[in-house]
Amino acid sequence: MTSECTNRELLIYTISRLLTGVRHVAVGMSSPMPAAGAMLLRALNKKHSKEDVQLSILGSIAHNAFTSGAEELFDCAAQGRIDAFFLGGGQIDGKGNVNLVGAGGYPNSKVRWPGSYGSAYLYFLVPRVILFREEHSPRVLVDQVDFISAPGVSEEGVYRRGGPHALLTNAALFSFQSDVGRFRLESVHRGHSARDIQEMTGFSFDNDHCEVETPEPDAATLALMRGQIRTELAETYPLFAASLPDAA
Amino acid sequence: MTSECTNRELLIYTISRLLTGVRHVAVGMSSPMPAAGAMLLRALNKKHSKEDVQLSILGSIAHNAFTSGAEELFDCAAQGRIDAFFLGGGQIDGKGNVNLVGAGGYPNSKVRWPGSYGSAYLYFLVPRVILFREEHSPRVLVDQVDFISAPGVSEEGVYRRGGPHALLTNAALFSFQSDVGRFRLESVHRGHSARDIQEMTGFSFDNDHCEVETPEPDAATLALMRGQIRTELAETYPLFAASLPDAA
Amino acid sequence: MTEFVSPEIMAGMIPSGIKLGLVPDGSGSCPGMVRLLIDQGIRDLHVVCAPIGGMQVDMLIGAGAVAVLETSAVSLGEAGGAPCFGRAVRNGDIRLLDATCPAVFAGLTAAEKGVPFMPIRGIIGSDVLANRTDWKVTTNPFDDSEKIVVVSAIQPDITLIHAPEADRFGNVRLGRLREVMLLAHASKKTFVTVERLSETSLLEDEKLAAAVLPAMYVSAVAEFKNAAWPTGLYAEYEVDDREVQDYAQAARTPEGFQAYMTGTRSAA
Amino acid sequence: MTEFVSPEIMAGMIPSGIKLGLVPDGSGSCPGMVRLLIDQGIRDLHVVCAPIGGMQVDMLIGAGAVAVLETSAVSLGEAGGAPCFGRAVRNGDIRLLDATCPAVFAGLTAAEKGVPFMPIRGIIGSDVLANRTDWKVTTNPFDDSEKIVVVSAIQPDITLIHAPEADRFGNVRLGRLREVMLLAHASKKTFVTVERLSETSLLEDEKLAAAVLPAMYVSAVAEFKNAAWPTGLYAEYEVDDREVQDYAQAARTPEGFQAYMTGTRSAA
Repeated sequence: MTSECTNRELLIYTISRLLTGVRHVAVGMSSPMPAAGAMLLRALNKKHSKEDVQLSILGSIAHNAFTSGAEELFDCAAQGRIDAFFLGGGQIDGKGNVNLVGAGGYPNSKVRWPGSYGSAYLYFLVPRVILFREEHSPRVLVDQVDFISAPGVSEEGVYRRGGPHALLTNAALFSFQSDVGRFRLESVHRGHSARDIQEMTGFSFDNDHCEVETPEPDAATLALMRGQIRTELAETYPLFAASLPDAA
Repeated sequence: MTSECTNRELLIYTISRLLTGVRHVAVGMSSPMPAAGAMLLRALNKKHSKEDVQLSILGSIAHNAFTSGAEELFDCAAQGRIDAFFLGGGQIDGKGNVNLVGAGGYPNSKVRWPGSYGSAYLYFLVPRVILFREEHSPRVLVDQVDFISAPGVSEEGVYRRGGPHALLTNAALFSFQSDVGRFRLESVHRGHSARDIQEMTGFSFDNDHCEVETPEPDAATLALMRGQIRTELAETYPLFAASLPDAA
Repeated sequence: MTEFVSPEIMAGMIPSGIKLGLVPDGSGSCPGMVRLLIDQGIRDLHVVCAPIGGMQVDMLIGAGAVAVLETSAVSLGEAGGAPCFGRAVRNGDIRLLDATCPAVFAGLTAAEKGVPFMPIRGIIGSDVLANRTDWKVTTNPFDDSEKIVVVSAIQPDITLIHAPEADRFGNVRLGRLREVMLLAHASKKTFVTVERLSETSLLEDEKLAAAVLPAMYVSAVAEFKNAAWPTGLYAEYEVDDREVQDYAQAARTPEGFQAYMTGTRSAA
Repeated sequence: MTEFVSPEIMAGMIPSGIKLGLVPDGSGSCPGMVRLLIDQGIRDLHVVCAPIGGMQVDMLIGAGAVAVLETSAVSLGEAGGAPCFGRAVRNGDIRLLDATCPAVFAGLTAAEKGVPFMPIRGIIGSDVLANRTDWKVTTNPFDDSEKIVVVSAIQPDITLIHAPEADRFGNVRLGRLREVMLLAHASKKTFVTVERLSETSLLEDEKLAAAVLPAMYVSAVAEFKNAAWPTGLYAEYEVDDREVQDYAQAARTPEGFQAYMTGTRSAA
């Protein structure tokens, strides 16, 4: 209980902050950190008598209320029933474009990743898309993606009510400014400096001398994470839950 | 068993002939005669080791295999999985147009019928649509319908693989000639003459001196109708089945 | 997130002037609630029949609650034509949006999928199309030689249905009537009356799950036994033919309709 | 109308050169049948992943059976990237039709509804769109100021799935995986392997019916226990993680892939 907040716990806590106000968040099956962040928000809201947070974990039986097939997530997003979603990507560039397809040419990419999944759609329709990629390096955070799975901004005449809200990595938190199509450094995680972040990032961004340290959870929140949230997580992500500090 | 074929039995038998070769026929919930005709074809095919006939009765639980809602009939038709369907109508005109909406002006029709249901769609997509209306009168069989729920023919550039196949009434059987968009008298039921038919019909049609009498079922077929078919019908249409002659 | 309320409170949550989604008699129709709406004087409804209407729609029309009627048909089934509907059409008391069943489903599918329109084959050359300004004929973008109809999305403000069962979490069992699921997906809110409440989650049983409308679509649930009477509820109870015939007879005149509505017990 | 056959006979009914519909690993994937197809030397497939592919698709690619791959992703899940897929992409051995999940569903919905295309929001500005000649940007017919993508219908010749159960009439229980229902509706024919056969009709139980693919879509059924191994079957058995990892390791080279395929037992 007395041990310091770990980097993973900081990320989970930061995700919960980024989700503040959402009613329904969807996460992928292999996304334990976003799920943990959503569970934390749900628990905090309940504690403070704020509104319910619904969490849909795609592919899960227990944490997934969909009954109309895999297309229901996309339909729901289009209906405005999903407030937040997470995207990763092999590359993310300074304009908020994400690449889940490959690097080094297309179609015969030298490095091929799985593919775009639903990104080319959900990025337009889910109001708050949180870009989450733990690795913070010029290899991932590039000036220009090799393939645009989903663009960060759209021109006039394209229906768009969603898009990038923030970019969270192991080292820093950026917000996305959709009016100018650029990231803004909001805070730097303990142990890093703004200068580090500049070096670790392959694109230019605003507020690059930011001196704000990413806020860490208070003791009560940390206790909640190490108790209730860890237990809830274990149902769906047993290995991941076991890797987190516990309350003992 | 020795009594003559009734008019209803003649119609049911004629429907079965019009359905020859179909694999899947759909009928409305309140359409006992078409259902009986389809059941007869199914029984005759089984007797002669010909192909199975699937019958879907809309709204029925037992005789309806759809599991994707009321829209599945229309999807199925579009997929080419339904070979025959029946349409009635308050008015049917000489070009094969049907009117299920009303007579005497629109929208404030003096006489209003329920509405077009799926006719404006199924008429285009089901290969063999059988127009079935027992009343044979100039009131029903008009020169020009007051409202076109579904047109008999379509111009170039409109996707159409279905349409009127035949028109069957209490008194006669017409085929529809889609190339010229006109009906042709094929046969006249026992007790009527071609001259009668001309007088009872509000539109002009080809072969109007037709001397063919509508074929009646042979003794074995009549026995089948009065035994097995009557029993099958009773499950879904008890009152109608009771109104038919039985095998006793 | 689903509220659990009484039928009376639910009726109070359905205001005048909205686009109201309703299903055919016997497929989740709820004349019990419709009578409560009439009692509270609801007006100016745009009723979307998905895809046809029956007795409950005829009652709303008879009560003067309907301004716009979007439907592929209105009928009392075996009991014949819908008398208040026929009268309202003749007198020009309602604005008619005559449709055809699959076009209603296409419009609802567009709303379900969050697209502004859906293409649909057929319909061209009909007077149904000629009278719908919200449908258009366009060209198939993949084949210039084909003309094809597009219908715009249909998104009811509130859909009102009756169902066999809801659980304490707000999940509702619809059975195989997936067109009701479509309507709920397409609607902003769905209000559900049910025969009974289940204490256990309807989503826990994998065999049942595909028949269940998830709580996220369900704004409110009210337990209301027999609320589908006399129109019946699929796989639960049959239509009360005699009662519908009595209605059909009575409603042939405005006075008879009024007498029926005041003189006949509702489901409650 | 549904034929009941052995897995081997079913494999023989699936020829080279067709458009083959497949579902994601664990959602009705059937590596057992895929191995039979590979054994019989199937070639030139246009594989439609609805909407993504896994181990069974990677095996088909590794065996040189795939000419065109239409998918939103291929992955071995927890076991990482799909090695044969990555190699084939690098070497240009397959023609790629990269998609995004809802666009695959939209294309299948178009086929299900018998329309030539479906509109879909999003996608504009992506390189996914830039590389799809069968998708177009059009104007919303109800709002000239909006550009919107239309995708053409996707109609597989044959869809191949594994399911928990079929009855003697050819009805197949899919559970809540309604995307498999969509794929079957969209396909000309659907072939189904099942864990077990039910002697009673799956449509008789009203609670079950919504989870059932009706026989009219099912061309053939083969009883084939454990045919989803090692990829798992939703609500029946879990993925065999160890086996998929072994495959992922082995398939990193063409030789390793060949050794795995000849050396490892299939589900049969």
